Amino acid sequence: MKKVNEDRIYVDNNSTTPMDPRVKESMDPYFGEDFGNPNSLHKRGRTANDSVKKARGKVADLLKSKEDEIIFTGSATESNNHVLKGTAFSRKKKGKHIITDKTEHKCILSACRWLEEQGFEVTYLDVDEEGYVSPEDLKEELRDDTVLVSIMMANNEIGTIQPIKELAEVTHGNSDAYFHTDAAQCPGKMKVDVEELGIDMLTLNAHKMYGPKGIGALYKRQDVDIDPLLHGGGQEGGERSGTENVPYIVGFGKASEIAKRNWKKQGKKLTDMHNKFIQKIQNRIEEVKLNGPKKPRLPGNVNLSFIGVEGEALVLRLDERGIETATGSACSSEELKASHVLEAIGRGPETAHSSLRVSFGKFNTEEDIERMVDVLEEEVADLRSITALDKKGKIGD
Amino acid sequence: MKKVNEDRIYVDNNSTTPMDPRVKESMDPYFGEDFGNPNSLHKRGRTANDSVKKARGKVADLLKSKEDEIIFTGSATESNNHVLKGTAFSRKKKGKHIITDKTEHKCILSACRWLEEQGFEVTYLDVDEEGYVSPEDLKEELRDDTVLVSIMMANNEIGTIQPIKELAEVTHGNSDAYFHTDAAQCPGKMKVDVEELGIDMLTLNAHKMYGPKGIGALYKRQDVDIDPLLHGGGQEGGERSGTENVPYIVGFGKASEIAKRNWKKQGKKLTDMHNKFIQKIQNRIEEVKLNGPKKPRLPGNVNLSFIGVEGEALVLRLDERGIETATGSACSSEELKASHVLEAIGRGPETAHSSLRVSFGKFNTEEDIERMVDVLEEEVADLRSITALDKKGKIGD
Amino acid sequence: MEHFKNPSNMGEMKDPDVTSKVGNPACGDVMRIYLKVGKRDGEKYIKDIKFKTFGCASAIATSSVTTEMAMGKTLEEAESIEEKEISEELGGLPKIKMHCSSLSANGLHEAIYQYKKKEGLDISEDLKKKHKIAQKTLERTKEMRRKHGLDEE
Amino acid sequence: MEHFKNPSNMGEMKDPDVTSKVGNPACGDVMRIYLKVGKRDGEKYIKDIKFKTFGCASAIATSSVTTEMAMGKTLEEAESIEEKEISEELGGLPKIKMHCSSLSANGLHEAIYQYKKKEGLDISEDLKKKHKIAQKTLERTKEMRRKHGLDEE
Ligand SMILES: Cc1ncc(COP(=O)(O)O)c(C=O)c1O
Ligand SMILES: Cc1ncc(COP(=O)(O)O)c(C=O)c1O
Repeated sequence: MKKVNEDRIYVDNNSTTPMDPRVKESMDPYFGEDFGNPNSLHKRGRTANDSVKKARGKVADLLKSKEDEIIFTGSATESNNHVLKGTAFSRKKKGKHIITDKTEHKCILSACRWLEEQGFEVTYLDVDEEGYVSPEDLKEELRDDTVLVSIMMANNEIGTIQPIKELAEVTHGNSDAYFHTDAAQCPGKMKVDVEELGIDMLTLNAHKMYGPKGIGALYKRQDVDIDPLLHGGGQEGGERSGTENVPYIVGFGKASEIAKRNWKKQGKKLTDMHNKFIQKIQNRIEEVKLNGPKKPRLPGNVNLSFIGVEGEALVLRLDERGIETATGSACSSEELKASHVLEAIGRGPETAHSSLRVSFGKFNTEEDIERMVDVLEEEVADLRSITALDKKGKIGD
Repeated sequence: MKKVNEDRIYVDNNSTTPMDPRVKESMDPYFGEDFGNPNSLHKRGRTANDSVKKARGKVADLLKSKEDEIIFTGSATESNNHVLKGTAFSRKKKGKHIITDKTEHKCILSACRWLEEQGFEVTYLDVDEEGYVSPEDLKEELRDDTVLVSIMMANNEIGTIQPIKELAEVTHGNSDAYFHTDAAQCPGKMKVDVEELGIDMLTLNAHKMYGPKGIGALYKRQDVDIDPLLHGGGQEGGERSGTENVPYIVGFGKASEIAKRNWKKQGKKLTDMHNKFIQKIQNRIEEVKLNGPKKPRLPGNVNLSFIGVEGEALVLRLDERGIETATGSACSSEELKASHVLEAIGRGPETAHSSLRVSFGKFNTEEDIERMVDVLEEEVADLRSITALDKKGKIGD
Repeated sequence: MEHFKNPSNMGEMKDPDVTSKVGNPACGDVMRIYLKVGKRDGEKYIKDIKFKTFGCASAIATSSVTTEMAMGKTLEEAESIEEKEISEELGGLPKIKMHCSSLSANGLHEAIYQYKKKEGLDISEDLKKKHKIAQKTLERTKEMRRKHGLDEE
Repeated sequence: MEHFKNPSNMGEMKDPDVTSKVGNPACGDVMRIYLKVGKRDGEKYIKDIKFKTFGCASAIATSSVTTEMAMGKTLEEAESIEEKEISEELGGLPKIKMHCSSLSANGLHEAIYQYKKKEGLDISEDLKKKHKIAQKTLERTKEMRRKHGLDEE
């Protein structure tokens, strides 16, 4: 497959992915002649409706769920807000306690914080230094009034893959709570089988799997009943109203079809890439800390702290040299706080602010790795010659 | 401009519009090379970020608002849910009373119903037989604990244009409530100037104005503070989280630019078309009731009840003959209930079930009208020869 | 959907032996059945049947199919035609449209009820029950129209 | 962003007259300023200045600009360089990055404070206040690191 960008190396695939050209192609008719609203009775409407149905089948196939267990939403953020608020409000008579963990995506954490303001109670589980949630901890926190447990499948920053099956078992074995997992980072890289995992709800989005930005999905087991987040015309079986985004739904279907077919091969390729990259870096650059589990990690994900080198500066230096990456430093966020995930695994602020996330995708090649390591070595050395921190990443005297 | 469909006549533009080819074109790069996430620090991210900023400016231009008063959402449904729930929860200490009216889009009404379940109180104002909300009625219902008034700008079914400026004045003159209007049907056909209207919030979406489906906007005056509906990463100034749908945002910007330039001309063209169509029908077909105001109405909107002719059957007969329309009948909805809007203006079930909505758009032509009237005359006559109702639309004996 | 585009046995009948009326305009469905009954081998049978329907495409199509199915059948045979058979004959209806096939079955059964009543024939318990349900729906309709003051319209 | 790619006056200084240290690693910014002070026409002036910064692109660029601005100035002149001038010199900074120019200003002022203190020179009230703020930030940092047990890391 043709590389998406010839001269620049894009290794920020955990942030968003380039669109697969086949996905783009599948969407195009729906921006043209087949622009119908699936809710219309006429032919154009019915055509659109059929296409949505077909796409729903493909997403269901990917997850091994039933067709009508898939609800299309506007993003993973929406799916997660839907699950948290929908469950909280619909089950509030049964209980007002929710359990999640400290490394979840911000959309889970801030929705939880809002629910706390509304009188719900949330337990944020600690994780260990590799980012794992412990099933024993979970068991201890489960209560009679726990209505939902939400633990992500793979962490978007540090690549930790949670023991979802076990966590779901503990939840169901010790409470009446629903179990939800945010699997936005997973499809196309690892197996995501809702039956096998034994979960009640699962969040997906398309733009992490070579589909378009602005569409998500929620798997909700048939017998799970929660309030909608978007009330209205009754689309998506009344679970999520709003005129369907037909082109993106079709694109999501196509992306799912491709992801289902290729996940094993891709998972292996991406794992090889991240392993090789980590090893080369560790061989050539001193004072580098790996954030996240040693192995196995989310295929393609690398998170390193170059001691003494501020992350945002490094990202911009790499960008100048044509390499697109991310950092858990947040010099431009309102609060100037580094990643909550790095904090949760016990990284101090200096280390957290020194993190670099490299995330490989299917359009990356072996040559990318070589070039990246060369450039990184130079830029890290240069920034270290400016740094005000000592070799241990401390302020010193 | 080239007609979108040569052989079929699409006159369901109040449901959704075909996309303007210029909008499609503006979006394309963002499905390809410029796929970046606007939250990324690197060049691709910054490019995306700049494009979002530019598009925001264009939507702001359309409404004559400030740039940072525009929040991109996933749909008009989401904007409306955001306004209702966001206001209700953020102002609940001040009061729990909301006022709306009986002809609002279902996304307003069902969000209100959900809020009632959560302990909020909602007043649904009556409308007169042409669909108008009365400012006096509104004044009477305003209370010390009223926190929000939400009245749509133009009705999507029957085309009634509400006296928004007056309603907003009454609201602000007699209470501390925010005033919101759902203007999804209006841009590109009539003036929508938030300053002149004196409102606090306004809902828009792109797919009613030749843009893509699955993107909406919310105008929120700078000093209006409500809770987000989608909590998360802090996009859209923290007002609406989730990775930005860059291509659609860019497309929305383009659609706004075109709408702003052409609304006067289009408004006049569409008004001429609907007037001509209504007159021809009334000249050639007996026992036809016009639903909605005589004039002025939402440019392009026509809603007629052909007594004794069930709407869904008529829509499908027209569809067989290449004409795409809509109905307020709802033989395929769960509750089998005809349009709540037609009920609100006092139409009985037979009349409501006999309604046909024709909504012209910028791609329709004069010739469309001629062909439509001919076909309608034939199909109405044929269905009347089958009908079980009498000439007055009654069951009889 | 040939039965929708070109329905069979559609329209009024001159001098029917009996007419039935079922449905609920609040739901957008009203149907009339006209019957002419003949005698063959000592048994009463449906010699002619016509319908008129105010209703959606499925209502029209099921009306058409129902009259085709009933035509020529004895009263007892026709009485036993159920909504499921009707929808099967049409190749299946979406769940949300099943009420349309029940409307047509009701119309047919009500017509037979009216005929038997008029002629003083034996009426089975089952048919009596069906008649009662049909009546109730019509009653509810009238009530609703009164409530909404719909006759002013 | 030439000042980011190729910062001026960057690196350690051998035998500085004084060194300052400001910032807060919790916010991802730490800066050191090295000064050599000379005398010209009876006035003390900045003969040489260098910086080291752990911080984002803006922090590095403002450090570079600040040292360029301070170089050759008398202590009194340098003392009066404010964050606003620094960001203007850079062509303006986004609001969210204004703290970076304040960091560089603080670093410069703190270095002058340390020098004056060491030499027993008069220290203006304004400079004393600035010094106190810088100290507090560092204190808070240390506290935080203790709290988090970060030295185990
Ligand atoms: C007035 C009005 N409000 C809201 C909506 C909802 O729009 P969407 O389905 O795109 O969310 C529509 C269109 O269906 C509408 O006409
Ligand atoms: C694990 C996880 N959950 C949720 C999200 C949110 O996705 P979106 O911004 O598309 O709503 C992301 C991506 O940013 C993610 O990685």
